[in-house]
Amino acid sequence: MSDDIRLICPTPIGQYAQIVMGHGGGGRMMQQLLERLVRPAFANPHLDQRHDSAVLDVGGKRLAFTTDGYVVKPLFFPGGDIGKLAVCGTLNDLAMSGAKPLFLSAALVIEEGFPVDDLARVLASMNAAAQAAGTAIVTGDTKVVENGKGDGLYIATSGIGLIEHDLQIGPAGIREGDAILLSGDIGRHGVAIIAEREGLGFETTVESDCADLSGLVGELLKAGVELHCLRDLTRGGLAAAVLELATDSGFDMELNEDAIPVTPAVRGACEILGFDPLYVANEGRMVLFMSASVVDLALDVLHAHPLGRDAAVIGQVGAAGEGRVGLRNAYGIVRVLDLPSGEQLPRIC
Amino acid sequence: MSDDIRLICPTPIGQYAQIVMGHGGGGRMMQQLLERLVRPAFANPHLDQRHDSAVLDVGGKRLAFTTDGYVVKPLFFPGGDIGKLAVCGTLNDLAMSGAKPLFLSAALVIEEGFPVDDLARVLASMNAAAQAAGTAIVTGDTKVVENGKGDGLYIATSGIGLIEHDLQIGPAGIREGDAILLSGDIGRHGVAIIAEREGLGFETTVESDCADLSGLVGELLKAGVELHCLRDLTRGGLAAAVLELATDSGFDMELNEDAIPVTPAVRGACEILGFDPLYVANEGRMVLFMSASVVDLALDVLHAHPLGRDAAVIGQVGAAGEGRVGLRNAYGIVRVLDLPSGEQLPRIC
Amino acid sequence: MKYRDEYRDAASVKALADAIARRQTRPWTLMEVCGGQTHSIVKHGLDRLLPPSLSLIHGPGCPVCVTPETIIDHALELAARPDVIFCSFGDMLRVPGSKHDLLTVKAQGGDVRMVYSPLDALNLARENPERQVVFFAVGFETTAPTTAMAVLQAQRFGVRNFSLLVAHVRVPPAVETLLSAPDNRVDGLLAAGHVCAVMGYTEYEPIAASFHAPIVVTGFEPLDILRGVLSCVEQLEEGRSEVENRYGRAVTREGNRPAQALMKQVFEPITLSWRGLDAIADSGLGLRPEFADFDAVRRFRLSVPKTATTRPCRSGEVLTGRLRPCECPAFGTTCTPEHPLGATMVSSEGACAAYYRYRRNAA
Amino acid sequence: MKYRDEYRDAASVKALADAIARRQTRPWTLMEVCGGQTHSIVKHGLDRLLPPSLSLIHGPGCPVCVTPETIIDHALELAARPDVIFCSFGDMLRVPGSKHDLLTVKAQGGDVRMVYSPLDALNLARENPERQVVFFAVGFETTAPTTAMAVLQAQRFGVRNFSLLVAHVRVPPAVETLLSAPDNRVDGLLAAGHVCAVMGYTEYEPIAASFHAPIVVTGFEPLDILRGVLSCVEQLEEGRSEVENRYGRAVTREGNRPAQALMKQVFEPITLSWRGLDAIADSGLGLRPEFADFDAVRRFRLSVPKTATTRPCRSGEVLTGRLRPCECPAFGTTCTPEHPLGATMVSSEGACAAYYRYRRNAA
Amino acid sequence: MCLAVPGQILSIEQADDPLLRSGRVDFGGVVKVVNLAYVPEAEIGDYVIVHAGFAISRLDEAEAQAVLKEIAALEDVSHEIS
Amino acid sequence: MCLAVPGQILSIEQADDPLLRSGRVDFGGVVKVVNLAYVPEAEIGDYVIVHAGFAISRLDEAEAQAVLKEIAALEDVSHEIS
Ligand code: SF4
Ligand code: SF4
Ligand SMILES: [Mg+2]
Ligand SMILES: [Mg+2]
Ligand SMILES: [Mg+2]
Ligand SMILES: [Mg+2]
Ligand SMILES: [Mg+2]
Ligand SMILES: [Mg+2]
Ligand SMILES: [Mg+2]
Ligand SMILES: [Mg+2]
Ligand SMILES: [Mg+2]
Ligand SMILES: [Mg+2]
Repeated sequence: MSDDIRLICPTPIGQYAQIVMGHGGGGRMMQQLLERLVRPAFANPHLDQRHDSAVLDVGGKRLAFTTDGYVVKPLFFPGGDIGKLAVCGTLNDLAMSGAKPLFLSAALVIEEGFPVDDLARVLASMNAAAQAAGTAIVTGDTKVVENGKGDGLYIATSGIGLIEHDLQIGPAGIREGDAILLSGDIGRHGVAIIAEREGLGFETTVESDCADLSGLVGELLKAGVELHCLRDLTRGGLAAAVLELATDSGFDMELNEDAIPVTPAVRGACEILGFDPLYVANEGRMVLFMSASVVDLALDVLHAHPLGRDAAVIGQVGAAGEGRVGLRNAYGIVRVLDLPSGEQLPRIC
Repeated sequence: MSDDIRLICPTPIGQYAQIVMGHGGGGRMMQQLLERLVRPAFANPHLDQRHDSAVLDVGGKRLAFTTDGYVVKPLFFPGGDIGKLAVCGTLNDLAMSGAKPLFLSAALVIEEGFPVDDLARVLASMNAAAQAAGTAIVTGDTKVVENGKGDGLYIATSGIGLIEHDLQIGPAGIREGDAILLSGDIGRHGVAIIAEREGLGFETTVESDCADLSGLVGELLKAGVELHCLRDLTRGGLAAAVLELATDSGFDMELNEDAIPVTPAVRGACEILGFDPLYVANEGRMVLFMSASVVDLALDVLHAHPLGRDAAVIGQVGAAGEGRVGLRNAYGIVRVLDLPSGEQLPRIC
Repeated sequence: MKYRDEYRDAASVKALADAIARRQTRPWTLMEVCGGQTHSIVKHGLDRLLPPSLSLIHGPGCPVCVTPETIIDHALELAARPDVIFCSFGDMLRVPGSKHDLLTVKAQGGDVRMVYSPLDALNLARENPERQVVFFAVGFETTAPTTAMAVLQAQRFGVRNFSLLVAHVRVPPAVETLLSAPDNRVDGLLAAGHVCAVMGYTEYEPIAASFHAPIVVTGFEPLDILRGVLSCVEQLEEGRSEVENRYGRAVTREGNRPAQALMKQVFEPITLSWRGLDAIADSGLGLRPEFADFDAVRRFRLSVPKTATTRPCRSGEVLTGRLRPCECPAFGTTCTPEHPLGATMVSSEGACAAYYRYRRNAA
Repeated sequence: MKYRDEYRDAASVKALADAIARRQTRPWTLMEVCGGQTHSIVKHGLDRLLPPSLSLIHGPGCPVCVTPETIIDHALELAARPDVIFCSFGDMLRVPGSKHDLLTVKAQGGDVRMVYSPLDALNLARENPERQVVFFAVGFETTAPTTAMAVLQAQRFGVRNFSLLVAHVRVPPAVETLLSAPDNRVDGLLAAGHVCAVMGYTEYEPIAASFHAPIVVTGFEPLDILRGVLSCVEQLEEGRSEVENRYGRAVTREGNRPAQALMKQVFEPITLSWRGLDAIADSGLGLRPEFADFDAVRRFRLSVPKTATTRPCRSGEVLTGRLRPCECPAFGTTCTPEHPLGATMVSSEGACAAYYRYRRNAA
Repeated sequence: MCLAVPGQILSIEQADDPLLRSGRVDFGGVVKVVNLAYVPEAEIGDYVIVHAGFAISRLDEAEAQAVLKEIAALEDVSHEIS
Repeated sequence: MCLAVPGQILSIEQADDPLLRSGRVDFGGVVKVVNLAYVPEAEIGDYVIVHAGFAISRLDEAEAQAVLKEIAALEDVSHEIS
């Protein structure tokens, strides 16, 4: 049977005249929004790096610069809170360029009625995460919005890092034959969040994987691992991260489904909801691209670090092509890995 | 009559257990939130600079780094929109350190249901403002929140600038006897915004002063004006800006009410609402502190620039003291300038 | 702005202050009844232009200050209801009831809207037929006609989801009460110009006569206030106690007849306990029985709260001129505009707030 | 996960695929009725393990796909009402009605909630007594008992603000319709295991007999599906056409009696037009008259919309097995999961979506 | 109490309705629609004193000028003395 | 259609109520409260198939094992042939 069909023309973004949740879900609708609206509007060579942080030349130094908004619900969840998330997420984006994080900023958008005590907890947790990484929040801003115009607290963090090596870590560094490594098990953040949501009412011991990867990346660089590309897994999960890199680098890739670590509890929650763990959000995992020759060294460093204990080779980069990603399953069947449209919605039928 | 009373002890922040709008209004409640909760939580020497942007040493270069969240309503207003505001505000904070703005980031928090066309307009206006300043938005992020959890669009922008001079422009640079200059008329942004608000229904030709001051600051530096301190006027207006600097520098200051330019339309709107123009928001005005000896040179540069046409000397720095600000009126009476508590509320009675 | 800037002219202010100083031979204590005049006096520093022996004390003329706590508690109860859009003038939002304030209710999710006019609230009712819109009707005789008009328009258009929480107050009974206090220090009164624009000033003629106190109808700009003071001082020095109109551009002896008519159609005098004062007969305005349908207390079956103020606030004395704000031990310490203990600290026209803003730590 | 991982074992899958290949001598076309099985087949690539002359075609067993557009339009109308909290399973949110989808209504401010169970919707009704809570009751006989229970609990607890928009469907009438089509290509059927867990499979016995088509009750894991296929092929090769149960760990011949009883207490069969199919007698379930109070169509006096689908969607043919998704000209061009033209592209179990996700551009 | 400001009537609508008479009023460049039912005598060009969205009084311009003249006279006295 | 997954009953409440019988069910580490009214025969420790918050079937473990054995036999055949 041959059901291989090509997209003839892309669907226009204009079909939804309004933003819907799917535009933020890490899936294809979000990609389209970025590719057709945001990137063209801001067009510049730095954005074209299409990486987690922009790498900038400032007075002869190579700096990494990144920003992210955090809108997680609930604000406090097993394994972290919005403050830890906001700091770790930005540290991670800096680390994905191989930068040493130096300075952070934080802009808070607080909803009227938000408990001052909760705010204090979040700020403390931001500071703890920043300090643990040897950084500090050096500038900030606070806005208050009316009740019903927010969701307790939104945080936007930005970060500046210094690149002290000569590697060009990013999508452009990916090479044919590269090994694809994953730093640990996937899906924990998404499941921890969903379990806490009203209405679903799971009991679970699953904790978010929320963590700062910059230390681990630093170890890899120190050990001399020549990293070609890094990407932290966030919205859209492992699938979205690898698909983005395949598209941006133009290389076909193949992943080995059996090699991807997923804990039983995450798998169980996904079964109930009809989710695919490959698409579930993470906040402390990354994929790493490198020559096959340095994989053993990298795994040694990874396995020695608490955040890389379960690291594994999960696939390899194929030939230059159209940036397709295949997922080989236990039966030897390769299926096309595709971005979900918007967010994954729990299935019932 | 002598009614001069001293505060014996400051009021505890804990009296409101929840955030209310006043905590974001640029008044004393906001100052208390920052001083008692945010700054202690993030304590570090850079935050202690208490300036619009943090000045950082990165590999021997002096960088300015700043962030701000923008939550303006309506999103489109006479004289600008949230996109222009978000870029200009960040450019201004960089300029307040005398930095040349280099790179910007943008984190968007979009409410479900927001028209895609409006998003495109905002992005275009961000880009236009960034380009006009010779900068670019080099990294960004997009989040979508549920309907009823936002207000159309929130934007957090951050910026990096390079400081290419040797001055230490900031609160610590203020000296006794310094002249205080204001770059133009005040209150236009606040009035333009309020006039557009539902329920108030003003007709007015008042346009927001929303503008990028970095070019003007560059001109002043190029002309060799030794700037001691700069601060752009935002929430809380001229009064909040000068009061903050008086507090942070520890110098008493005096302003001359008659010297402060306010247009008749702004004055009219303030009369109707019971507002004091000194406390109304601006988005393209700054106060400048410098030795009396360089005032003439500075005024020449200011008056030659469209954003400084109405610049004037509005006061002077007194002796080191408790950071009190007096406002001398036409009758020769000096009254104490005080931060409003929260936001100014329209008065009826 | 025409008819405003002229009345702030510095040379004229100086000339009037000089005239007052020339005219005054003995110490006098004057009370400006109206909080708006207090605001203007303190903001412009007019009292500092006067001779030290001429005292200005601040009267109860701020509706934000005098609205009783029980009514504020009703406002908080209504505003917290999910079916209600609660509309208020901006400066009422921070007045504390026995527990908290409207801003807190709003922060907790209450639908509290700031309006500029009672008609804005009526419009909200027409635009939100599925919600109940309650307007917080505070204010003196100046404001009562605007509320009356909203009621009459609602009646004409059959707007069923509109009602009022009424806290209107009348000036003359309060003035009489002040002047009859055994420790009264007030020699003469500046009457509130905008109240008189509506009511005229015939009501004050018997008061001036029976208490032997001059009453001068006074405007709000610096020149207006100084003219009022001058006129008062002149009468006192001459031993007169008449009602004089020094706000002639806005006020006539008979006042605004159409406004009085509609106000009387909708409201009737009731006994009211002002915040800081005891109950005063006829000092409030209540909806007439024909308009009882528009009474939010009735519509939402509000019970009269049992709470009594236990705060150490001395605003009663401030309001009656027996205490200057800075003499209150709470002033500037436990009582500030961020966390007001009393209404006189809440309203930017309240005497305590005006002092806090303009006089604390004078440079 | 126990009772799941064992049924995915690779060696066993290979052995079963081999057994099927050994057993098959002629080309056969099988239909898996259930969208869940379609999903599993495409996700695991099971069809690629089968001989090329053994075709699997995808049946109408996805409630997301078959719910008629007129009912979706009702859902959109209800969800847009300010008084309504509209509750739906997640995958119904992106099904287009004649104008847009529930996600759009939600984006425009409609209170649309995703629930995992009808009981979650009932809880919302109890927690929000001032709102109307409507549950979108879609699904086959597996789901109908869960809805029936919500109705019975609502009745017991006197929950007056809870109602259902009912779009339940029954499998057997649809299967009969498919098999009686003149261009029917289906030789044998895999019956939906979870429907049979509730209903048992006696209903299928007359159908298998009269259409001379084997019907095999089949589970959802790779081994389950391949066992179903093997059983079907065996019967076809042997000329038999019986109902066989290959999902014995979950299904008995008589099914779940308590579930059947409550379902029958609340619902009765009605004629329904499935999306893509004509009206089929007894193919839907409607609330019995005793429960008419829980009918949202009645409670909110919804009119039957006049709109007819004018989209170039061929999901009717896809659902009846006459067209493969990739043969539809809109597939992957104007019709994608982001902007689905038909329900079969909306549901992740819909045939078009499953093809789009797993087969487009196969690496 | 009773914040009220002078503005000039630019236009009048529903002039004869005792409840709905209203008009656009200019406050030094800012214009608002204001209820004019309580100033039935006021005409376009007149100044009115506006409180809470209502004109509560027509401004007597002759009286306003007279006061300013009276004060100007005082100023002369002041100058002579000092 | 009809996404349903096997889980093991950890506890049972309101065991005899024909509408409200419910229990905590474990799905490989994730636990959810599930309505058990349709499986009156199921006991703590039993596996049930859960759909939309309801157990729709008690899992027949003997049958489940039998199938796996049957397939294991097939595997042997497969090995022999290939
Ligand atoms: S300072 Fe505060 S406590 Fe004292 S009288 Fe004034 S309002 Fe009351
Ligand atoms: S591809 Fe789209 S248009 Fe074609 S049949 Fe499937 S759902 Fe309908
Ligand atoms: Mg990233
Ligand atoms: Mg980023
Ligand atoms: Mg990120
Ligand atoms: Mg800021
Ligand atoms: Mg909210
Ligand atoms: Mg600034
Ligand atoms: Mg800033
Ligand atoms: Mg700023
Ligand atoms: Mg991002
Ligand atoms: Mg909103």
